[in-house]
Amino acid sequence: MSNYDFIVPIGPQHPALKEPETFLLMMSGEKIKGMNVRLGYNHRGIEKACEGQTYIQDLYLIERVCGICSHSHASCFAQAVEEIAGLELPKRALYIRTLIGELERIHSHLLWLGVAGHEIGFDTLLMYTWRDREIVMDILALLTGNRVNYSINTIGGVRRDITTEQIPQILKAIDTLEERTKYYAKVATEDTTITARLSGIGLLSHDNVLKLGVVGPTARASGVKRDVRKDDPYAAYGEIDFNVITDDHCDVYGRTLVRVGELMESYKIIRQVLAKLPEGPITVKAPRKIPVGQAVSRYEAPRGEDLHYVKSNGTDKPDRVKVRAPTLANVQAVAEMLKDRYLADMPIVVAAIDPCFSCTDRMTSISTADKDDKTFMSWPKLRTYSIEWYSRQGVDFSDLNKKFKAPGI
Amino acid sequence: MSNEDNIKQQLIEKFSALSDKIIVKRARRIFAEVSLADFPQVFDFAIKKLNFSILTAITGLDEGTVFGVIYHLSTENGIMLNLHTTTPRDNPLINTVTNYFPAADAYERELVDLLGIPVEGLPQGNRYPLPDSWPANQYPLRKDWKGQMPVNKEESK
Amino acid sequence: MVNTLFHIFIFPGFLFACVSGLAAEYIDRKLYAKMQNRIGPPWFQPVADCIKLFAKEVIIPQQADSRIFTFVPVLAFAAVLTSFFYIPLWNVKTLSSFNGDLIVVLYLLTIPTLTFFLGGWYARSVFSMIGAARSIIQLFAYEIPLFISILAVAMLADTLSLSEITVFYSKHLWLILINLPGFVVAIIALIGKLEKAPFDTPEAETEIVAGSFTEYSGRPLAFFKLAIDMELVAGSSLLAAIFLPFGLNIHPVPGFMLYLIKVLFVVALISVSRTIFARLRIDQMINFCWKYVAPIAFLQLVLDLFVKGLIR
Amino acid sequence: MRWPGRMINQVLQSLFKKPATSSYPFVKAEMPEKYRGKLNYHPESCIGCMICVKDCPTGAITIKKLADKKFQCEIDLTRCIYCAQCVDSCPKKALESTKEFELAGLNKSKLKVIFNAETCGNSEAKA
Repeated sequence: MSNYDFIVPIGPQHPALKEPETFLLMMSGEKIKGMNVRLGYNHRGIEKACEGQTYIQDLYLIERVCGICSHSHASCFAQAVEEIAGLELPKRALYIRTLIGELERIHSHLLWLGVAGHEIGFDTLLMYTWRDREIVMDILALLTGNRVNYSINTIGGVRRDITTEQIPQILKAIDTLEERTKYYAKVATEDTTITARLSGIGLLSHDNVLKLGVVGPTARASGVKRDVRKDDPYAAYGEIDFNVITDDHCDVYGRTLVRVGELMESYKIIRQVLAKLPEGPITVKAPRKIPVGQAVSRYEAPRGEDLHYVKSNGTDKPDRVKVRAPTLANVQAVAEMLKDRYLADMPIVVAAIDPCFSCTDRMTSISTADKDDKTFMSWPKLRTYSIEWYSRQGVDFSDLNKKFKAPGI
Repeated sequence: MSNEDNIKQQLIEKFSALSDKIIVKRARRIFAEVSLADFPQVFDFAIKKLNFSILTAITGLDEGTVFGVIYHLSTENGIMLNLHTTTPRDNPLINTVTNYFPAADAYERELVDLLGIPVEGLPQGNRYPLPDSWPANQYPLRKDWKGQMPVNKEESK
Repeated sequence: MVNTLFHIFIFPGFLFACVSGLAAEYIDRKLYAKMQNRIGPPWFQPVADCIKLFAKEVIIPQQADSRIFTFVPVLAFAAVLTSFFYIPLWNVKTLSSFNGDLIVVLYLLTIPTLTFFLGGWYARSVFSMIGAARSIIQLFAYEIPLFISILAVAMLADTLSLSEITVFYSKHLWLILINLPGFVVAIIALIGKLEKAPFDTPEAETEIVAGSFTEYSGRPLAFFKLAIDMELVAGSSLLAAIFLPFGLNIHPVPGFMLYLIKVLFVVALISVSRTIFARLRIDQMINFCWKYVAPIAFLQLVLDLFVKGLIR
Repeated sequence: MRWPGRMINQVLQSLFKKPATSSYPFVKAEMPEKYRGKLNYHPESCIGCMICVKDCPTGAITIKKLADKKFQCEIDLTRCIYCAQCVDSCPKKALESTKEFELAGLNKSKLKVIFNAETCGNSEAKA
């Protein structure tokens, strides 16, 4: 496969990528011929670390798998542990957990809308969507005490209650957000410069989605009607009616429509949750030592289906915790979407699956024994190390016009 | 006869060896113990006949004397079948499922890197999730692996 | 002798160009921020950027051709600076004018784009080579419509010297309406020349880091940034001189104010377009230019021919 | 109606609106009421049961027994992740979260906050 002239390293550090991962693009002219994905830079050993701590402490570790979808991972983990311990959660706790989950989906989708605008060079959309995202961040800070890592979950329920005077504040915020989202839906569909940059790229046909196991809005934009909140209802989703937004554009434009549609659905869900918020306690007493057992729990994170597998051995520390983040399922499809596309499409296609690579890698690369901690690299040493590292990846800057081979191809 | 029991019944009819090894833990969750020998037939039967068309994840476990591998299969409407197989610890070997699910190579590379279970038939490609400079045959997820564990202060006192 | 030194260093020359370039950049960034509901930079931000860049270490890539790499930014800076002498700023008289200085000014304003190409190509890094190739591809798309529309206007005035063009048009003020399509084409071409938002594919931040400027740092980058700012002022005053030639021979002080307002108007137009348009891909940009901008330029040419027949 | 530059009216309106951003270090930013910021410790109500030390995910809090009924609590702000699990687990409500969030410091030693019974009766931090 040497039909390429040179390699563009969209390397671990690149303005288009929010987190470290490497896409070595095999280019001829402006067209992408092939792609070599390398993940694993953001690997923090969370699964191994979970085995060394108690369940309560693990909750705060699992929550930091990802910055934006922290509540998804915490709820998924808490659900699995509660299933093993056989705890029957009070209804109010389930409703509050759903409320915070939907608020997080709003904040994540608004963030994505801004990043998509930035990737296609339209910073005004970034500035406006992120200004409106502040409304939902303030509501979350009001309810849970922190803007990002909410830590509202505990094993057996939630830690904070929603007081009666907070509800009108939430409803007012939701009304302004809904009116703003309608405006962004109009802009995203009618601004020809945006639609020109979004439609027709990152094509993923219906059966490719099934073959590659793609999840979340990326799958729903190709007409695959799969949403864990509907298929495998958890928390309070069984008692709330909402519809799953699908689209059949199969491209980045379709994903934008699906995410904006999901924003509107989230507002509907939040209004129902607040209307039907039952009275009662918010937690149930959870044992410190969880009995032997195993459980698989699934959660519809803003990026797709998130899966946690927990195995307990009767002590207060889990025996095994497995986290499969939605991005790990979606990243395989990026190589498929970028075949024979332009280099200019690469950032928006990668951003369209809304990658969260800190979720995907979730393990630590523990410092190897031979290098002691105190070695600080001087500037020239760092320069030679990076040149040597890149040449090992097959990207040789010394002479660009000679063809060079990429590993693994 | 809910859907889950229906599936359990079909599995037991096809594979008599599984008769006491399948548990329907709760709605939409079926756990099954399958020996390594007849795993391929059960896997193929589940995908083709019982339309478990999506492989959501593959989990690797260190169970002391053996390595456990769980394949989480799910259908379009949310029912999940978790096939658990074991492979001996001294020379572990499982064969790949990338012929059914091309995207499964990331999950299988995790088994190779973190637990040291070689996967036969895995297509060549970058290693995941450990960095290239990771020392050879160090497998962090094994129980007997003594790396610098981030043990919190309370225990070390 | 002292008079020309004053002209070269102070008024339409070095000092005025730099100060007006930095002021134009400040106004552009402040408008851009205000339109995005942000506070925006303080007034001294562009000056601070320049001083910081001048103080920074100059890193020349090992495989780059260091002579071209360092000379090319100075060439861009010098080209834009000399174009200031031929543009009638606030009244008809320019420093030196001869028949054909319109062609010289157009040529001088094209040199910076060529220097972006040379700087990017000889930095031998993947990102800057792609950026350099893109800026050249883009050059053909917007340069030809610009030349056609401006030469059509010059042809109507029957001369190729800028000052005579402005004298002719200040006499027939109603001709400004005829030249409106040319003004639209020229604005779009100026946006392309300065590589501002809809046409900033050559330095697309999220695709190729900073295009041809990826490998630049320190003084060369400062020269490039200053050259682009001054080109903004030079381009706007050229457009103001040709397409908005009213009030050119009134008393100097209000005349200069009127000139500043015209330049501000063009800079405001450019920053509004930078705010409301997404960045076009290189193929979309070329389609847009040849499908819409070039026909308008030809329309302008036909219009001018027609009107020339009428009034001559 | 599809034409480029759809946001032009919104963009021009905000020319005359107040900016949404505030120049933070010069304008004070206020956190909501029950914000989980820096911890505060009341030595008089602490009974030294060490549950908070056991439950802390990062081992940031240590309690020393100076004399009976007198305890000294040391919180290492570099390890603390402000999850307030210790505030929840404490049976005697000896710990509480404050709204203070500007905790960046130049030298690490200042970040070891020691709440001492004798020196600060009202648990003022001797940092």
